[in-house]
Amino acid sequence: MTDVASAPAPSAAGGKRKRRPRPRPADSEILRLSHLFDRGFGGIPVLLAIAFALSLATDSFLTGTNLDNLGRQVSIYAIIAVGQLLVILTAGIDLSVGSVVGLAGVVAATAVFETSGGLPVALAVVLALVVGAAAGLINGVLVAVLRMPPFIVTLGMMGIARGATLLLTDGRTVQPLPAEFTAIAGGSVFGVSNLTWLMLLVTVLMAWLLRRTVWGQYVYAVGSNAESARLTGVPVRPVLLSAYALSGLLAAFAGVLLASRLGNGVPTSGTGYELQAIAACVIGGASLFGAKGTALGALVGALVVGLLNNGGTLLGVDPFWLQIAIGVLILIAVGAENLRGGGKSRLPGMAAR
Amino acid sequence: MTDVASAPAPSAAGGKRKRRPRPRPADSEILRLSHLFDRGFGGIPVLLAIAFALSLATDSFLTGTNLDNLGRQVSIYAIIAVGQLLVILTAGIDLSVGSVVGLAGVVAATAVFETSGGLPVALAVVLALVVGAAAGLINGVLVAVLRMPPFIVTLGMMGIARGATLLLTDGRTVQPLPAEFTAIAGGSVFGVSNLTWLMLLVTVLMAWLLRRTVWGQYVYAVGSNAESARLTGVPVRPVLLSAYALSGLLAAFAGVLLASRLGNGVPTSGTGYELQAIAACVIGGASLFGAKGTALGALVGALVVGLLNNGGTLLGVDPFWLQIAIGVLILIAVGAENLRGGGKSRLPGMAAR
Amino acid sequence: MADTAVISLRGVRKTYRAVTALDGVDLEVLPGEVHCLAGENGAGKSTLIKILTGAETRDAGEYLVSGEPMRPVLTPAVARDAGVGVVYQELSLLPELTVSANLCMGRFPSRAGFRDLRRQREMATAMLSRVGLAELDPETRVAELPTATRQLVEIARVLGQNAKLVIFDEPTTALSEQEAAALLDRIRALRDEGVAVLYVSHRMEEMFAIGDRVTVLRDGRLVATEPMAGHTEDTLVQAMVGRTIESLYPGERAGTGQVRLELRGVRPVGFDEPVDLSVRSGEILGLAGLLGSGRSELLRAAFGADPLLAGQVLVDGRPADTSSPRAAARSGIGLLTEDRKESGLMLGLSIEKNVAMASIGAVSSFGVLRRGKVREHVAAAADGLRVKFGDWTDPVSSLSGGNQQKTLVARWRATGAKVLLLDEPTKGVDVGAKADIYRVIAELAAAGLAVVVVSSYLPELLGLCDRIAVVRQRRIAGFADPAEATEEDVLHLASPVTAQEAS
Amino acid sequence: GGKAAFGPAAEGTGSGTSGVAGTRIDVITKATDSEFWQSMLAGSERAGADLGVELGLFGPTSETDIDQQVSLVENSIARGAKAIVLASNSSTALNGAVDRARQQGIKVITVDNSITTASEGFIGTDNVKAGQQAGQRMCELLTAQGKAAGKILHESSTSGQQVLADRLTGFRAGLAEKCPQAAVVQTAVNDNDLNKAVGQVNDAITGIPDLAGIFADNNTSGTGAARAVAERGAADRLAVVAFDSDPAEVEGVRTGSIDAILVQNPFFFGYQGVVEAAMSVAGSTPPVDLDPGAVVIDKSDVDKPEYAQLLDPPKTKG
Ligand SMILES: Nc1ncnc2c1ncn2[C@@H]1O[C@H](COP(=O)(O)OP(=O)(O)OP(=O)(O)O)[C@@H](O)[C@H]1O
Ligand SMILES: Nc1ncnc2c1ncn2[C@@H]1O[C@H](COP(=O)(O)OP(=O)(O)OP(=O)(O)O)[C@@H](O)[C@H]1O
Ligand SMILES: [Mg+2]
Ligand SMILES: [Mg+2]
Repeated sequence: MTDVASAPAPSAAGGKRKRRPRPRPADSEILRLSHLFDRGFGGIPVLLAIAFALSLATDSFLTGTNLDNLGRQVSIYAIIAVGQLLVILTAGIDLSVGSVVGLAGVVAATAVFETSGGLPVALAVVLALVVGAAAGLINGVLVAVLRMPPFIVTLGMMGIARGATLLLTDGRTVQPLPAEFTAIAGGSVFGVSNLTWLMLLVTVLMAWLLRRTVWGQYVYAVGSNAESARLTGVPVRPVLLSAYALSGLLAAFAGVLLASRLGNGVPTSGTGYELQAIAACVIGGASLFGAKGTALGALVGALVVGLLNNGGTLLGVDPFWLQIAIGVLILIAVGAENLRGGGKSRLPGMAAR
Repeated sequence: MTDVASAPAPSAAGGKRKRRPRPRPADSEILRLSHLFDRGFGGIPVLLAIAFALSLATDSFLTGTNLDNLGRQVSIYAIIAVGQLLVILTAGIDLSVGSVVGLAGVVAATAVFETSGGLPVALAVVLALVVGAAAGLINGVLVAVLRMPPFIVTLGMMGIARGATLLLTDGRTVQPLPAEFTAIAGGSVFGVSNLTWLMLLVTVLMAWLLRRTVWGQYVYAVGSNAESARLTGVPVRPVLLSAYALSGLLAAFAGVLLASRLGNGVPTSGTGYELQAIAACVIGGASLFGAKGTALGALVGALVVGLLNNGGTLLGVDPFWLQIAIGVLILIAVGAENLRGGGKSRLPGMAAR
Repeated sequence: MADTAVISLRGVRKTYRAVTALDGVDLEVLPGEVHCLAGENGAGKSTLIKILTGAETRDAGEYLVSGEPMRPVLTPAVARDAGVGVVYQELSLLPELTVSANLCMGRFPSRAGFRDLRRQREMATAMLSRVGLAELDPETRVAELPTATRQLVEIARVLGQNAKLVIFDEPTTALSEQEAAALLDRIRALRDEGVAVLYVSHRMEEMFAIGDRVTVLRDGRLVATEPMAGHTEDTLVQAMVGRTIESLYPGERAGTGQVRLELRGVRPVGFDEPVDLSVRSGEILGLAGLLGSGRSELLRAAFGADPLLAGQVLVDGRPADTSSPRAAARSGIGLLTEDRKESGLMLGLSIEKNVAMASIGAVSSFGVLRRGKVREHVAAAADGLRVKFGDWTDPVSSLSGGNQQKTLVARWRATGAKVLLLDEPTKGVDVGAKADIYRVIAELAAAGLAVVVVSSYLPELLGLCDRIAVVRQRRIAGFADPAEATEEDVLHLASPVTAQEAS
Repeated sequence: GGKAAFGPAAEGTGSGTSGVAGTRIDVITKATDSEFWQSMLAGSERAGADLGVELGLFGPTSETDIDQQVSLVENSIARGAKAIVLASNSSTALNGAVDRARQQGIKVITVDNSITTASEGFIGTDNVKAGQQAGQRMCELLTAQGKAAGKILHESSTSGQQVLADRLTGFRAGLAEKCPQAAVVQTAVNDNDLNKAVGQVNDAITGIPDLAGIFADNNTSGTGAARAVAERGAADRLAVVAFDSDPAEVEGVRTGSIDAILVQNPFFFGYQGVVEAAMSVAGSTPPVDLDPGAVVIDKSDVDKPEYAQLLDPPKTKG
């Protein structure tokens, strides 16, 4: 997040010989244009490039309908990615988010299912969120208190949550769901779908939490060096617990939205979303070694993948080729970012995972 | 690889105050029993515990047929896991192995398909191995030379290889395959199936390479700290290239074996194996932060997961419950290892991923 | 051509983005000389060394080894094979690997790629014995070694390379007087064998003890290369800093007040006897002792970084909560740890955040950072420490070693703690900056804090502290009064050999 | 069609099954996590209860995981099952395992998907034929809308599955019979991810302005199509034909976002499979090949009582 442009030739030792320019007001905390082209917000130029290419290549890309589609499609992934980002910032990984999406979806769906006697929608949603946060919290306890490797902990939870989802539903789809429930995702405000609004809300809120709160600083500190953070008085365990719990909570939120959008509690939904969420974070500039990445980056990463999929269908690309093309384009996107940001010689193998 | 049992509490600064026992002859490089109970060979006690429990709980576990089955079932995963381990040791990750399994399988199958005019089996196998190694090498180049994050590189390759597989076969299964080809996996020597032998061979060979060659030490050095390794003259790039290429090669080998076992070139085969392979490595004591893990550990990890699946069917566990049970047991297995090995207080968040 | 320089640099330049680390530097090191490289923190010494070893690529300039020009893009392996060996400032051992693998890394004894384990062990043992570690099992993993031992292993590695030029970048920061003296002897022996030595240290008397010539850098530019004999401490400091430092150690301070910190029967893990110790408000207590005597363990336990088996820590007479560092920090205790990289800095984060992290609650309300406050708070904490940096938002990893240390001092200064525990606070810090840090410590004490300083550098303890406690084998062996005691007195008390006299 | 074979499986088929009570029979589906396979397992459980046999119900986690299915068969051999009812994920890949089972005297009944090696019997729909029915229905729908030359989207659940390939082959053939000008212009693959399916169909409706029809090749694709068509309000102008009878698809038929579904009878597969397995164990010979066929159901007959059990088969439990 260095602002190369505005810093004068980094000068001599503090006060004495050269006067340093007075510390500027804390503007570095405010998002400035130059930030957008920084690796910290990785992917924005790539995103714009893809969007530009698509609007040239198809008539339908820049239509309201399509942008609305895009928002709906991406929102679920983006919300999960923002939660995943938290865990990644602590140098962890959360493989259970996909299963939590499924679990929360069917919990909410089951709760509102029996239209008569079913739980009120709000209560059902809260129940699903609690379940998701609890799953995340268990991950957190195993990682932070029992010091188990995050990969294994969340892999285990991935199996457990999926199994629980299947047990709960007997492997069947829960439906029909009442209109009040499907309205959550189905509605729109000012012509923009609720899903899109919620995605923006979650991203902005998380960006604010990470940049402007003490907790946010602690998250980065833990990810940078947990031992240093502990010895600096950072409450490492609570921070880890909160990161995993929030990841679970946001996955559950995404699960509820998905169930609402589909009008179904589908027990297999969310399968494979964990990799997509991690990919979104990394495309957006996060490092799997922790302490690097932003909420906006996660959103951008999700949008990049979303755009590629959307563009593929709009252009009618053969699905086999599309799969190859998306792979290649992800490589190009991150590769381009890397070359641009790679002025400072990074080490092979030390490259941010 | 520390020998906790025989090393006294890691003592004083350079042997000044306490006398350390005289340096033992170079036997510490030889596998001793005490090693088996070390975190470095993580999972062996857990493996034995599960096997013991299963042999008590069912009559059929300890039968020749079942052990033969087990060997067949685990071998494919174990071979992939051993390749994956290499990449993990360099602090990388290889998500493309599952797709390479599929690609190599259909390449081999397509090459031998036309029974008349088809390539000789050996040539087809070599061709498949070359394709797999090439995919791995491309990963390696992007990681080592272009310094891109391994997660993204191999995620991209995962899509590309799967797409190529589908294109090659037009999404159809390649079959029937000639008997010479299916004999590779189908045959047996001394009553033990070829697959089991090959799994053992690959593991032993890799264990030996890692322990006894200069290259093996370089792999650990790069994973420990690529920059320090570079400064001491370790050829970091070639090491990374070789690790990724070998991972691709072993995945391709597993793919050939799978195609031979199934008698089909199935374009979707291998889907999801990447996570299983990574899990096997971590259960076997590897750390996703690099430089920690052994080939034997990867084998043991694969066996642990294999045993849980096998045991589940033998006991007739409901598949949904089995999914939950495997998740829980993986957590217990790694948790138990951690508690045992965790005498020295590790940091939360710094726990080996 | 008898006196061909082992290495010579001409007009070398190196910039990191906006920072010019080296600008037109010339350097010649002759065989059989110990050539010192002096300069403030951030002057470019480590950068120069990295260029010599091929770890960094120079932007401009010539580099010759034994008269042979080196390619502009150099790899560490090429430089090493040309005969340049180095002990880096920041430890570069690979923690997961064994000592012997580290010692032989890059040149394993092997036959056709297969390791010759017996020879590897022999080579390692031979190298270790040159630094007095003959007893260390070469198959120990480096991660299990204490810092000082790691430093010695690192030195052993370079000595074992039979290099034509051996470079030491602050090799004694982690060593005690005894080990440091032994190392200097080794260096003299090397010189007598005709090896060229390039020596970097912030300890003046070391440079005067072994240096033949000295090159001074300031802000990346060459000041001069002169015979060591032509310098006094004052002129050398003057050359480095560009100003005179009147007195390294702060003068008299106002007297001490009430007891602020009290360790009552405190027993950290590994201690057989409980420790009792009290420090008054305004007092600076030094903790002297040999490497591994348990000073760091004591501080860590008092800060809640490691568990306490027994006893209590009191701050202002009230029991402090030492269940965790966070709790201890809330009770008014601060600890500057000795290992910056592993347990101090958060390397990827900005300088600003590294300074602010321990006291971030002070610049926030209801958990939300207050706009503008952070920068002010951080600037105030760093005031007078002369931290050399580009921008507050640069990653702390871009700072030179000494400047990293200063940011940590600033971190704890910012907390407003009542008790500060400082473990090797001037590790890798230049003379000028040492004076700055001493002054800040004295100011803090004058403001009523109780300060405990652990240092392996006795002149510093004698110059700075009001009282010195000597730790020997995890016991307080006695106290020394800095006004009267000599270095020999303190060493005597610290050494186990004389233990019987104590009883 | 073989409508005759529908309805509750005739209890009478138990004739050749005397003395099988307590026999161990394993049922292995293609996967466990969908409505379709749950219905099949429910059928098996019913038969198991009716006949008093000891059932083991298994399935891999995903329909693409052929290797895991091979392992399941091997494990069933090891645990001493007397017969296996198998819905194979591949028409050849399980041959080896099935051969080994039969060598050990284990009876194997295949359902849903036939395999190329011998077994005691097969029960299942011919997917090419069913696809053909779907193509014919699509042609009728297009013709009715005056778009006999329309563009069609193929919404597919996974790449590389033989059954799905067969359905598409059949569909193309059926379509070509009377609507030679209509064509499948695009295939989208959703990897059985419903969210992705909805997105893709949405995108296709946007991207192909003159899209006339959608062919969805399984329940995920069908549900996704139904949802997207509803979201876009395109029910009137699009002809949608889908495979399977997920409750969400049935709902789609009721509300008009799907025009017709092709329904098989997995409950019958499961019931009949166990019955035939028990017959084989008891020594009688089950039919070699039983094709109950698939029915096309549209809005007009979705609520007919004779389809009630087909569209809402008994659940596993209760
Ligand atoms: N990788 C880097 N990126 C940016 N700036 C750097 C980097 N490495 C060094 N610098 C800058 O180059 C200058 C010289 O640093 P160097 O490490 O050579 O100093 P030094 O003389 O060794 O100081 P010390 O005595 O504190 O070790 C410093 O201003 C430092 O901040
Ligand atoms: N990581 C470690 N593993 C094993 N033993 C250790 C480790 N770190 C320190 N020790 C041991 O703990 C003891 C006390 O070390 P400590 O660092 O407290 O000593 P010290 O007096 O502060 O010395 P130093 O000046 O080196 O910091 C020593 O015997 C040392 O060998
Ligand atoms: Mg330096
Ligand atoms: Mg210490």
